[in-house]
Amino acid sequence: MTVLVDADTKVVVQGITGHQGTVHARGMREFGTKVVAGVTPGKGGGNVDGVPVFDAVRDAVAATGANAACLFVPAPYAKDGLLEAVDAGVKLCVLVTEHIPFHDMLVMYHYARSKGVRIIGPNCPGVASPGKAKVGIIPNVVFRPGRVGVVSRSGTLTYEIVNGIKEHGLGQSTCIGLGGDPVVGTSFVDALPLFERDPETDLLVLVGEIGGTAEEEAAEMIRTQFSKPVVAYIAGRSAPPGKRMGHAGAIISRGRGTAASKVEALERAGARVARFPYEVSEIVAELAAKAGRR
Amino acid sequence: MTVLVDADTKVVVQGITGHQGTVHARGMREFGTKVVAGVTPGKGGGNVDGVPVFDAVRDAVAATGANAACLFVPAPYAKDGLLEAVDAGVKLCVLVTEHIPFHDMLVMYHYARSKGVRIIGPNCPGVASPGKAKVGIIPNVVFRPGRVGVVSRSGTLTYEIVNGIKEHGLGQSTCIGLGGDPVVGTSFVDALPLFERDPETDLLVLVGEIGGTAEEEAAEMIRTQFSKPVVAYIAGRSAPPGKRMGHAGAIISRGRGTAASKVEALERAGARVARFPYEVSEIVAELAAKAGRR
Amino acid sequence: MVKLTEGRGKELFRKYGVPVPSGTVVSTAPDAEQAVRSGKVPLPCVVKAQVLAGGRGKGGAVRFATTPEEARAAAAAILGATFQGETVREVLLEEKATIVRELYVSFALDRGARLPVLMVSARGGVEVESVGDVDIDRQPVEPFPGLAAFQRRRAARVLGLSGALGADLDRLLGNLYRLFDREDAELVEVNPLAVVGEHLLALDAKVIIEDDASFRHPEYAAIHDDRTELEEIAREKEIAFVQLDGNIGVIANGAGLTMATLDVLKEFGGAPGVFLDLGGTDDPQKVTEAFLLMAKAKPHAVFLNIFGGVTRCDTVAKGLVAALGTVPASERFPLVARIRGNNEAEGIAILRAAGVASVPDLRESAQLVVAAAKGAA
Amino acid sequence: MVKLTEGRGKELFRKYGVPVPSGTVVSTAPDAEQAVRSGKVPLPCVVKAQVLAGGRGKGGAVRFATTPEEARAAAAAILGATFQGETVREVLLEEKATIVRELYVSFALDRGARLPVLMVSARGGVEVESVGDVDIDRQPVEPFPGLAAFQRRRAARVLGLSGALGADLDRLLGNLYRLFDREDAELVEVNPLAVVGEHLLALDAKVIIEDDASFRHPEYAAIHDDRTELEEIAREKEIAFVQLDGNIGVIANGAGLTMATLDVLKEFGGAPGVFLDLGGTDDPQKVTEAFLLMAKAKPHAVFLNIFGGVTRCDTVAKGLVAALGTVPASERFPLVARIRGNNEAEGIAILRAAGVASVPDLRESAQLVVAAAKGAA
Repeated sequence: MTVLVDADTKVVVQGITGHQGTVHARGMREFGTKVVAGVTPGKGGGNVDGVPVFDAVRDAVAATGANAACLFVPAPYAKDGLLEAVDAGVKLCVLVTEHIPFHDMLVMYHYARSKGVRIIGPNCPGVASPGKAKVGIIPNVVFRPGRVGVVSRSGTLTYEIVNGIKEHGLGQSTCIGLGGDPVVGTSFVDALPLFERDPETDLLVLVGEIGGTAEEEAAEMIRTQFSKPVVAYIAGRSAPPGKRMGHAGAIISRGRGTAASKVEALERAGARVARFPYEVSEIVAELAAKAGRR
Repeated sequence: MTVLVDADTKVVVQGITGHQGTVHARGMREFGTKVVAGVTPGKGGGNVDGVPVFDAVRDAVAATGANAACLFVPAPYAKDGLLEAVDAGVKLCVLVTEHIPFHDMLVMYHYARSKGVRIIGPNCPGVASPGKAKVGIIPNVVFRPGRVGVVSRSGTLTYEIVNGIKEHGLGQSTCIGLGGDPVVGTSFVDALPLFERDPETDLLVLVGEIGGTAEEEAAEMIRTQFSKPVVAYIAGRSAPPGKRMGHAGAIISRGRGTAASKVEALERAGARVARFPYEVSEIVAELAAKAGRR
Repeated sequence: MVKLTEGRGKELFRKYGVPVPSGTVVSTAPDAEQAVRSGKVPLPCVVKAQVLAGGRGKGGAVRFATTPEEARAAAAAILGATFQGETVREVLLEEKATIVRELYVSFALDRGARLPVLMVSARGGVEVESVGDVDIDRQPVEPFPGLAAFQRRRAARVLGLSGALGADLDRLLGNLYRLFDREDAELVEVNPLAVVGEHLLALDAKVIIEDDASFRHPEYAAIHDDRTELEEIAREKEIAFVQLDGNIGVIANGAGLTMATLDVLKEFGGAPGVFLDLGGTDDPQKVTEAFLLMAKAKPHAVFLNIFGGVTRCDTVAKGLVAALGTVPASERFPLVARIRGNNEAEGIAILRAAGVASVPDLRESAQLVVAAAKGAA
Repeated sequence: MVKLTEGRGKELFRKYGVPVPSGTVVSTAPDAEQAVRSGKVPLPCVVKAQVLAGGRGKGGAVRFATTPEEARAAAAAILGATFQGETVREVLLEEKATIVRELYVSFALDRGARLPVLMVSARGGVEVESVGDVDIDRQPVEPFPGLAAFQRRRAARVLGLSGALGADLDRLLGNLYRLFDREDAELVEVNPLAVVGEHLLALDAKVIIEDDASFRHPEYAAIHDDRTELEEIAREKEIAFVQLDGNIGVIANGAGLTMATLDVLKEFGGAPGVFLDLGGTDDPQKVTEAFLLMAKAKPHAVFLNIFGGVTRCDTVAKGLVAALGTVPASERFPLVARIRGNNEAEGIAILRAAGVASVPDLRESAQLVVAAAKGAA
């Protein structure tokens, strides 16, 4: 395993018979991922594009050895779906579902943690390692195997930046889209050690947003415990205070969590901070070229 | 540390200002234990026999570095007392209190476990390593430093048997009284690995009771993962089925958990099973003599 | 533990939203007839003895009625009768259900896992002990986050319930678990859980409440149908007390030591009668009360076997000496004492001053008391 | 998020057993007088504008009355007035309390710890932002096992409450946490929590409910006092929509990309007006609706910046082309499109057929739209 997924990752897709589940199960398979099972209560016994569908995650795991779950379960049922995946013994849960109440996430997070299960998300694009596996919904077209790690709180902005890396002739080791909800299963400080340990990652791109203090905490960890070069970008520098830009992660409150405080913390930690998304891949290319010359 | 306690064990006594708390805090100190603090909400600032009393366990830990708690908190408040000790960062909780509802114990056990805290009890005499420390209420007079480990579900029967070992001129490494309630923080199978690893224990005495299947599970572990000689005794061989002998651990139900099934499992696992309490120390002495001759 | 009768269990079921047949509990035959006439209990109906023993059906403790008069006659036949030692004081009358299928559902404690366990079986209506393990589905329930929806779905699949019946089961299991949790139950069992038409009905109710939670549930304090009178007195005085068939009274402290003493007495041919566990008291008054309680049970001989820990030997000795002074000569019995442990020397001295010898060896003291009981018999 | 007015917050407080002064909410001056005359609101009383803005005291939005006539006059002065852009439609009348001490208590989410946090301070009655960290005690609350008694005891010690007031606080915190948990609140704040005589009273109530939990709380769906009309329409169509002061409309997908687009437009001197986040739709109909909604906001130019993931480029292109056909010529505006990602080629082809060019470079496309907006102004 490099970061979170590898060629042994076997995915069960919860909610596979829904539109999103079907589409993204296909996308994961096209990426080369072993999608071994789907689950939709009441639809066990059927199949979606040849992937067998089960009534329960436990049955799916017993029959296929699935070790990762990708959840497209509607928000009101997402908590139950996650608990079921944890109970069934899956070790990685990518929670694509958006609009999950954070009170539900508190229960899900602490329960999963007590069982040693990692959650990515909710409201997230998931994780992908080109050439190995993808659990989630990041579009396949933006990837190309390489040595740049990407960790991000955003969705489409991540695709934009990952795509930029590809267009500069470079590739990615692993890309994790953490999701920007108030309570996430994996935050920057949880993800950084994975990239630090990963022999396939030379450089890390960190994409943050205004709101919360996850980027400030990440900066502290980069300063003290992260040895690889970091290129960062913080979206929302010009967002007006107090206005919601689409999800709860993007609220500016009490002067903490501003773009300025995040940029300053990251720069102090030695990260190169891009001012615009297109600058990220430019800086990455510059650093890669320098490293290549050495 | 040998098993659970050692010379670095610093005890906070919760409920120290009650009669039991005061008496047993004194007993622990006479044993040589570092009793560094007491806690009774509303009585902070005072002292009991010179031991400072605090309002909260967190305050006691901050001021004294206590790392073990001994709880004499009445049953209705025991759950809160235990949660408080866990929250305060104590790593070992000996729960002397009896009559704690098992529904409370379920919460206490799973919470403590998620925080890496070990509970001994409830309704138990606690743990003692002669010459090192005692957390609990086992009478000091029965001990003498030595190399016999004792683990038991009983209270006074344990004292009787530990005393018998002393009267045969031998001594104990560590004695743990687990308590016989339906839900215990530490069971035989949790305790056995501690004695297996303990370089100061040569031989283990296991004292069980009818009811439950803890002894059968212990037998399985002894058979496969325990290398030291075991001398066992099961109380209640002649107890009538279905009658309560004093606490909930001692109910015979559905033919499981009978003395016969426990004795058979232990003998199959290679343990020497005494028929009466006084036979335990006789067998221990015999084995010790044999080992001495070798 | 507090075992509830079926009628009381079904009251709890109603309170928590677990469906039960229309019915009521009565304690006289005329009330039974009246309950049917008033329409409170639809016909045909079942009349069941409210006793805790199992196997009521075979023992004639369950009868059927199709008219008010038959209900009265059935109640009259059952009330006052004795089943496995229990006298029937109440009968439950309830509408007779037309059963499509009989299922089994329960919540109990799995001690090893330290978790409640949900057990379901499609083979309900028979003693669950007779159902093979392969036919019982077990799911542990974590107190956090509690019984999950996916677990209820699995139970429905195992029981072959879908559609409206599946939804019924989902609600029923949620409510039954709430009952188990909030009422501090040791066991909540529905056998049979019946499919009746398009719905589920709990046709029996077995609920056992934990004693230790009585501080939260004072309402159960009065219910202890299976205690003898002396056991009830002992309970009020907070002394663990068990009555068996033999003639030797035993006063010990701690469940383990009490049972070990029983084992030793039997070994030497003794027949233990009353067992009295002092627990961890160090109040001489309580020792005195325990001894007087023992006297009421009229043992042929008494064995006092104490290992002092929380209970100090001198405390026990003082209490015992105080009690000896108040027992009339006619009620005296041979006494063998063995006191060891904390303050042993002081305790022995106190006993000696009152003319009682302490025999330190367990083998020897047990043999003495067995001989004394035989001499007294 | 759904911010509740003080009056609605206090209704919830009452429901959960958090003590509040006697009072009522009215929307006319005569009703205010009547509420006092009827005895519903004891005198002297406070009359408070029910707006969400802070600093009501300084803004004249809180007044006092000692007679029914004064209550009427106070209500008349406040109703219809505007505070920080909000028009007052309701006032809360309640008994004026004689305050002994003012405290602060709240439950909020600590994102980093992923735990609710109980915050208390003995320095209540002022903006909590102005209270130093050293004067605020924070205790994280684990969802399992929930707010513990020892935590409530600590809060009482920090606040200097003991005896009856300590017991009051213990109950109040338990009830407030239940409210926070069961109502899916983001924030529950009591400032000041006042000591009044021998009891505690919540003199203000700030409650924010989480939007995402609306499937559990349909009762809050109607409450969104701080949305503009277009924002409300967008909400109904499930399109994230934010109105700012500029003149460039932006249609993008995803919060991060939307904010990044804003950053880039500002860099090139643009003034973004309406922001519209399509999220992860792949329904052309929704794209069409979004575009028509944008037209209603009358932007000087529109920038469509889409990176196709869940949203496919061809879907967006189809929706856009459909919308272009229905916008009247008088309402047309310059449009710059940039669509990348999934099905990019198909999307670009569809747009080209409708006469719209896609500019792949973000820098270049942003500069084009800024220039277009300036040209149209």
